[in-house]
Amino acid sequence: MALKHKTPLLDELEKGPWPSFVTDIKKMAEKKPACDDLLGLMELSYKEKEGHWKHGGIVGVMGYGGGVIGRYCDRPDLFPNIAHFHTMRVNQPTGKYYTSERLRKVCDIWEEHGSGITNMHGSTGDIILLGTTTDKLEPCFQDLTHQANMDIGGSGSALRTPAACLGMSRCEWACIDSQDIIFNLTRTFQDELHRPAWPYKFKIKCSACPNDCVAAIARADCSIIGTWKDNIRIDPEAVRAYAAGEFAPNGNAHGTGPEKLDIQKWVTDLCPTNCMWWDGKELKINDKECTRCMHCINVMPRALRPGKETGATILLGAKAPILEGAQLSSVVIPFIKMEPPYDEFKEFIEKLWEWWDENGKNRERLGELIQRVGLRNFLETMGLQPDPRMINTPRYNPYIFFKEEEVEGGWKRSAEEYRMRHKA
Amino acid sequence: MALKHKTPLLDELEKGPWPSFVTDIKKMAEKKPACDDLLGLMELSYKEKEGHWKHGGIVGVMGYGGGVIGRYCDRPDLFPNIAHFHTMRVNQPTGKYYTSERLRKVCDIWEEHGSGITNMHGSTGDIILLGTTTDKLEPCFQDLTHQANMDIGGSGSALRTPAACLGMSRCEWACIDSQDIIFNLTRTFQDELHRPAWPYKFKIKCSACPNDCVAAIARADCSIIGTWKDNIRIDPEAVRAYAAGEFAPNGNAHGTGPEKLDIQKWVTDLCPTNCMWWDGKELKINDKECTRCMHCINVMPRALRPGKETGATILLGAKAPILEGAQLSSVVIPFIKMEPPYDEFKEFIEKLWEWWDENGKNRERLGELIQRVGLRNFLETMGLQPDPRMINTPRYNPYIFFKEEEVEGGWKRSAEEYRMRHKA
Amino acid sequence: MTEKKYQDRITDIGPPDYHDFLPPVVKDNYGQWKYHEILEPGVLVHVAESGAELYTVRVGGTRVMSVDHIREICDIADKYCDGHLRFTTRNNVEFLVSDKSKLEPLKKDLKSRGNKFPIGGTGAGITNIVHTQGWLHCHTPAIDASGVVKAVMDDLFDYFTSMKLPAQVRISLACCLNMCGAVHCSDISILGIHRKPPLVEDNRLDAVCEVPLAIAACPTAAIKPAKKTIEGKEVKTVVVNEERCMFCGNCYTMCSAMPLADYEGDGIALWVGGKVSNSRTAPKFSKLAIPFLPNEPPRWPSTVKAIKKIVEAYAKGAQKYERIGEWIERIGWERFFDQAGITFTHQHIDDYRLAMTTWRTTTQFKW
Amino acid sequence: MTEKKYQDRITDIGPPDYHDFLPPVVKDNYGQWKYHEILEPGVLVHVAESGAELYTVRVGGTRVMSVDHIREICDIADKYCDGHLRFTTRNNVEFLVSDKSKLEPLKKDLKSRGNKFPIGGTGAGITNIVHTQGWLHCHTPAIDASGVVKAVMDDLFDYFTSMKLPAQVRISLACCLNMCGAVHCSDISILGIHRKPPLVEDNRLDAVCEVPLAIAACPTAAIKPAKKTIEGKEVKTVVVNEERCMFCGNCYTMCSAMPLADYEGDGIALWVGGKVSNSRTAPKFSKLAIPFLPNEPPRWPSTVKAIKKIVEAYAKGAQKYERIGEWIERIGWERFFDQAGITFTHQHIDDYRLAMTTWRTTTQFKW
Ligand code: SRM
Ligand code: SRM
Ligand code: SRM
Ligand code: SRM
Ligand code: SF4
Ligand code: SF4
Ligand code: SF4
Ligand code: SF4
Ligand code: SF4
Ligand code: SF4
Ligand code: SF4
Ligand code: SF4
Repeated sequence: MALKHKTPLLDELEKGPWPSFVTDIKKMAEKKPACDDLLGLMELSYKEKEGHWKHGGIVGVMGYGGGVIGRYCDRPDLFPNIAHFHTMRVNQPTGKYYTSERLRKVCDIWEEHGSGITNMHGSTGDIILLGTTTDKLEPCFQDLTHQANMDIGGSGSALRTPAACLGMSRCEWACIDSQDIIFNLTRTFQDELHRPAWPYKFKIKCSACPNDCVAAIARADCSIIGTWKDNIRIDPEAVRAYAAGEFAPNGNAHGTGPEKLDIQKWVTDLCPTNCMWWDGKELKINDKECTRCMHCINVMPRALRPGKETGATILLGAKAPILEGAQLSSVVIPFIKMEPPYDEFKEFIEKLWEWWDENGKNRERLGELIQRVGLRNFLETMGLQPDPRMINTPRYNPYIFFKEEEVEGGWKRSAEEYRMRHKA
Repeated sequence: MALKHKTPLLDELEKGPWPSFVTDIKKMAEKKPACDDLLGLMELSYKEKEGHWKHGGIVGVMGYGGGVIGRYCDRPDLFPNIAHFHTMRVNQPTGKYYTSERLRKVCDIWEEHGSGITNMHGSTGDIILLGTTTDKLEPCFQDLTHQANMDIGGSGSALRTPAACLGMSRCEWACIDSQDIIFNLTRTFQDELHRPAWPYKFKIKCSACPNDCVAAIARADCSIIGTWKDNIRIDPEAVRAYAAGEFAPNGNAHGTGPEKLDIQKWVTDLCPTNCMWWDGKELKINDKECTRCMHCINVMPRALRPGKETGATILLGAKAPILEGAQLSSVVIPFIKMEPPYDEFKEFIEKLWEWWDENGKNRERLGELIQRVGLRNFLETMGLQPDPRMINTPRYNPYIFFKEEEVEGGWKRSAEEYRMRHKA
Repeated sequence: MTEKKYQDRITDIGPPDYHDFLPPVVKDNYGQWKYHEILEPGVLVHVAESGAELYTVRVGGTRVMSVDHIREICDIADKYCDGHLRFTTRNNVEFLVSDKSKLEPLKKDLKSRGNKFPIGGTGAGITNIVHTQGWLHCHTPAIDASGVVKAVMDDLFDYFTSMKLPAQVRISLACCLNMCGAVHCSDISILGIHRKPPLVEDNRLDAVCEVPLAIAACPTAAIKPAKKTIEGKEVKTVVVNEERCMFCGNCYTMCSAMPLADYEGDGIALWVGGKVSNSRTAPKFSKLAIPFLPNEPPRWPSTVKAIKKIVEAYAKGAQKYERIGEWIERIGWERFFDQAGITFTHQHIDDYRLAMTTWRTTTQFKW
Repeated sequence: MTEKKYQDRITDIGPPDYHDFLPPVVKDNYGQWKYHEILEPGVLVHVAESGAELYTVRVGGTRVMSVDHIREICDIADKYCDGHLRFTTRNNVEFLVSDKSKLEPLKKDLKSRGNKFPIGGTGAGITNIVHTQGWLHCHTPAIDASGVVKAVMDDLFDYFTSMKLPAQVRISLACCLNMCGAVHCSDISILGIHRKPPLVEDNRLDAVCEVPLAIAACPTAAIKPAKKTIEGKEVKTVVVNEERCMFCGNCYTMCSAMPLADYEGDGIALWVGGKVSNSRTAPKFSKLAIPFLPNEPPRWPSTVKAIKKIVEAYAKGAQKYERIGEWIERIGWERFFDQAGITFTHQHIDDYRLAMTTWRTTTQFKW
């Protein structure tokens, strides 16, 4: 079927070895006029070097305050089939495992109610169903819940769809059950997810070890990262086998196949704390000085493993730059056990939200609020003890606040008495 | 002679192996009533744990706007001899070399006109003559100039007395003639030193190598630090002699005497850029990667020396914390030749002062001004090219300013035309 | 027009239970994995304490996917994986193979489908580019997203299907300063930026915006309220102190009558040296490498070339296991700019709130 | 009462020419020094290309010196050094000996004079404490200066006369936040701090201060103008929002009717890990070790003890050539607080302008 719009510029993106979204949309365009217009609009943008979408209005699904991004084209005259082109965010299954059966169901629903174009997945983690009209939102939602047992995700000033690395399902390094944690939290906090009531958005991400494969420390207001407290488990035989060239170093990430590993050069010398020794026969680790950076474990997965006393480090505040500049999350709980039903963590985060909700200004992310009022204020409200693990370095300015009750004699003083001792 | 004031608390400071300023002042107190009262006042402070000096009024020497710190005691009832107790700052000879002859002259003048108490030296570098009355300032000044050939130093919103490390006079590492530079600049800028006319104080310090023995990088608005551009000079024989234990490492700073130096462990492994190799026989340096940190040279002074293409790095902005927090100086000229009469440098600093004077707010140090308006603004005015050596890291926020002339088509746009392309 | 199809409306059920989707071998060995190995680029084996094995074949995902494309993926999963598959956190697709004998046929099949399912994205190479909406769906982009990604990945394809770099290189793209791709911590980041201050539409601003919100949105306080006379009528509007504008677009987010997008003004800034993992060194922000490259649809040649140059300089200069940021910190920024052939400009020097912490307060540097 | 003694008033002559004071061996070998060696603590030899030698004997300086003490120094210099001597940048005195045979007699003489001229202060030990005025002369101090220095140096004396630490340890003292001792970059810094907000003297403020200057002086904007009625008369004054005060004393610098000094409030904060040299690592700021120690004249035992403990932990834990800050960065701050036996408190956590840059944004830490 010939398409309505010529797309000479987009066609250039059909070339080359990487899969082409243009080819894909073109195929959909054969049955979906919206996709045809979408291509036309993209082509216009490619020609003019300017986007053609307008600010979204508020559209949504009954009883939900979010999960849908309203979107209108600014050239409905040219592209009437995408005059309205809203997005639905669908909460992904934790860890992003699917069966073809369920996935096909989603496809069918979306082909029926929308453009048939998706993002697998959005940056936050949702399945993004890209492009439909207001009237299709509710039926689409109902089919998703009834037929696919799926619900929509977050948007607006609410909890956003939490996400996890694959963790225990396929990774030998998982210190915590990232999938279960995120699944449990998401189910628990459905109200917070669906009904925006906060100063701004709030994201939770969980990686089961410090490699942080879901980028929690950079992309979540609350980053839950697996770690351990005891010793790295060493299999001395396997260490020797690495040295002897029986295994491929770094799980063969360098494609070398089995080759002799210079443990001194690539492991102990790169250990950031210098807490390892290799004498050609035995590998020793002074675990007290280890900061659990994962490097040695990454390089020798068959010989080294995280310890058994596992839990999580909780870090807060990561966000993109608007307004105060980007932040990474900062340690606020160096170690917490993470066992179902995660009550201790849940109490913590509910208290956190309460504080943020009360103190945060409009569009002030948690990290910005903590920055504004100071970590002390935050820790005190949360009942957390200050810990050197929360900082890279103690303050280097002398502007130390003391409270009146910390100072002998308090702050009330008499000018008269002072001037008895000191003549003006 | 019995002293007027009992000083049981101060007396405790006459004990112990470190020289006692109390014992010293006590001896002076025998001939100087001011010193007797000074002890009394100190004792009172020791008892009450509060100081007893008032804000200074403006006192000085004819035609000079600074160099004297006015000081009045807040208990003249108890200590009449130090009711007025002003300080004169006397510009030290550069590098702080003296002959006993000249020093005695200063002592005689100060015994005649003041308390006889000094600080050798003040933190900025001056000789501090501690404590006299307003009427003695001028005669003291006149005796200093006529008899001792000495002048007073800086105070107030003026150039402060510049200072230097001893440099070429006694140090094998001097890359520039720190004493001559500071001497020359001080003589050249007498007017700036003596007549406060700027937003705030301005300090210049010069160290002749990156060891920075006058702490220029931490304590001077303008830090001049000697460095070199070519290769470290190596005496291979001496290197071997260090390895063989013929010399004491680090100029015997560890008191070990001659002992075998493990060059790998204490030199090449500690080189921050890892640009050195020692194979047990020969020491090699990849000078292109050397950052001239001085470590290797410090450890093997008899074998290694700075290169011969010498000059200075100019850094700006160091200051104490009030108000914005302490600053270290930052590189603004990575390398400049420093040869008498230092015209290039003088042009630079005069331009700098002009800019600061025009743009600085009251009590705004140079470093704070640069912080406020941005390094770019500063560099542009000064005609300096941006250089990666000026930064530890490029910006990590996306808030990049562009100027209109840098942007194709400029900034003038028509809303009508925009809305032709995009319907509202 | 809501048509009520079902008896009961179900809400707040949350995500489906992930257990429903796990392959049996995963269920049986959950939390019991012992080690993994990358058999070849894109192909992993995970071995459990029990000795059980799970094979994974990773293929490049376009992220923008039609349902037909997803169905094709499902077909493949049905044929070789008992219907099991997953998506990665970087939008690749993983086919999960429990039966080893199906591994080779699967790979052959994938390869037979043109450029649709390139195998790779593991280990010390370049995996998929995390990205955002661009001109496809968002209202604030300075550039397209998927198109730039396609052009860059075509050029770096060889690094996707091999593992010959010193370490992994993670590339991200965000089409505006909102940075939905969280590009602030990537080895290489592609960021769409505006360079013209907002075009203030005086004639409609008051009607469509709340003036105080627009004013408050500006981090540099460049926006002030104003009154103007248009066709004899006095209207409330704003004026922008253009000198103070750094094109963040936050005003436009709050007020649609202040668009920034412009065909000449918009383009790409490139950033380098960020990372997320805690491996060896702490997570790091990406730093500015190139302040501006023009918007060049359809294939953004300047951007593609600049990225390749950076990757190649890195490949040449870095040591094994060294991420881009670690390499740069070892050699120093002055060396990086040399080796990547990039001119250092005023724009590289920070002038925002923490600027002072980025200045060089030592005499240590290289020539 | 200026008595005019001289015919002409000489001004702006500047410092005396330093050449006039250089010993002949220095003049002859200026810029021609080849190497140096510390013969024993406090005794240096510098050897020139020409083979000429210059011996230096360094003795502790009190800094607060009477002219009689200086004259005694001059006597010694006359006897052994042809009248040549110098002061160091850290207020020690150096006797410059060109004639080697005078070295031993000089040392003997110095030692014979009680505690006046301790020989030392070189190499890997503790040299003189750079310090400020304190109660001896300044109007804003929270503590004394020379007295604290005397007490601390008495306790650390053994480190002054020996060279057995891993590297040099530079201690500084400033009696208030103005930090005239530039203590912001020392291995160990002793800082006088206030802890009570300014006492606003309503009855004299308007007479002695410019209210707007006082208000503008406050970095946290804690000061606001106010009107009060005193004995029936309305006066202009200020009020301080005490919660926002961090006791910097800048208001008092601008307005003498706002004193901060208080016998209970004032005391010492200890800082560690700063350095100035560019050797190995870049210059560093000192960081807070102990937020508050009480003001304890005459010998400040708590401060003396705390410093000794830090020095001893450092002596035990650091490697050769490692400055305190380098040692701490290697072991981590959590280890430092352990090893120095210091409790970590809220006050250690920065909450000023750059606070966020001091937080730990990694999972890397030690137990
Ligand atoms: C769809 C998605 C991009 C994508 O292509 O994947 C997206 C799209 C939008 N983001 Fe985002 N953000 C998306 C993930 C992110 C992320 C990444 C993450 O969550 O890991 C970030 C950075 C992390 C963070 O939260 O800081 C992100 C930071 C922003 C910001 C800046 C927030 C800030 O505090 O700096 C804005 C602006 C705002 O909130 O006004 C924003 C705003 C938007 C809006 C709603 C535009 C707007 O100004 O209203 C975009 C709608 C586009 C559209 O038309 O569909 N989006 N946004 C991602 C959500 C998909 C999903 O649910 O899975
Ligand atoms: C005498 C001296 C301390 C000493 O005992 O050695 C000194 C003494 C005073 N300084 Fe200082 N400063 C002295 C070196 C310094 C230094 C160190 C240096 O110059 O290397 C600094 C830190 C470096 C810097 O300049 O930032 C220093 C930073 C300050 C400040 C804070 C300035 C800032 O921008 O943060 C003030 C407060 C002010 O200027 O209002 C100050 C103010 C003062 C005043 C004038 C008090 C005042 O508020 O008016 C002190 C007079 C004391 C007195 O009664 O004699 N003094 N002052 C030093 C000058 C002696 C000399 O000329 O050789
Ligand atoms: C599948 C996935 C998790 C998921 O839930 O989907 C995953 C899976 C694995 N990661 Fe990862 N990582 C995944 C995203 C990440 C991310 C997140 C990101 O890039 O946005 C990171 C942080 C990136 C960063 O630091 O900027 C990440 C940092 C690591 C590291 C740390 C590498 C380093 O030295 O910095 C390792 C260890 C290693 O590779 O040696 C690692 C190792 C692994 C291992 C070997 C874990 C294991 O034992 O199975 C897995 C295969 C690695 C491979 O592909 O070579 N994974 N990994 C993600 C695959 C993304 C993709 O399609 O390419
Ligand atoms: C005399 C003096 C210069 C002057 O003009 O007065 C001086 C003289 C020497 N310094 Fe220094 N330094 C002097 C203050 C400094 C300062 C400034 C300060 O402390 O305020 C510093 C910077 C301190 C810092 O980093 O915080 C300083 C950092 C150094 C270094 C770098 C050490 C390091 O590893 O960080 C060296 C090299 C070394 O010792 O190996 C050095 C080396 C030297 C040498 C060996 C230079 C030479 O070849 O003669 C001199 C004898 C060292 C000794 O005393 O052990 N000098 N030196 C100063 C003596 C002060 C005193 O009485 O104790
Ligand atoms: S974060 Fe750790 S546990 Fe999770 S997938 Fe990555 S390596 Fe495995
Ligand atoms: S995990 Fe990191 S810090 Fe710990 S031993 Fe291994 S390499 Fe060293
Ligand atoms: S700064 Fe350098 S040249 Fe000057 S005295 Fe110190 S070591 Fe010598
Ligand atoms: S001066 Fe410093 S950087 Fe240069 S070679 Fe010596 S130790 Fe290395
Ligand atoms: S980065 Fe900006 S333009 Fe791109 S999707 Fe996010 S908000 Fe939209
Ligand atoms: S783009 Fe950003 S800086 Fe410019 S006016 Fe708008 S909000 Fe202000
Ligand atoms: S530090 Fe403070 S109290 Fe001490 S001399 Fe300087 S200004 Fe005065
Ligand atoms: S002491 Fe400092 S913070 Fe407190 S009121 Fe005065 S100026 Fe403000």
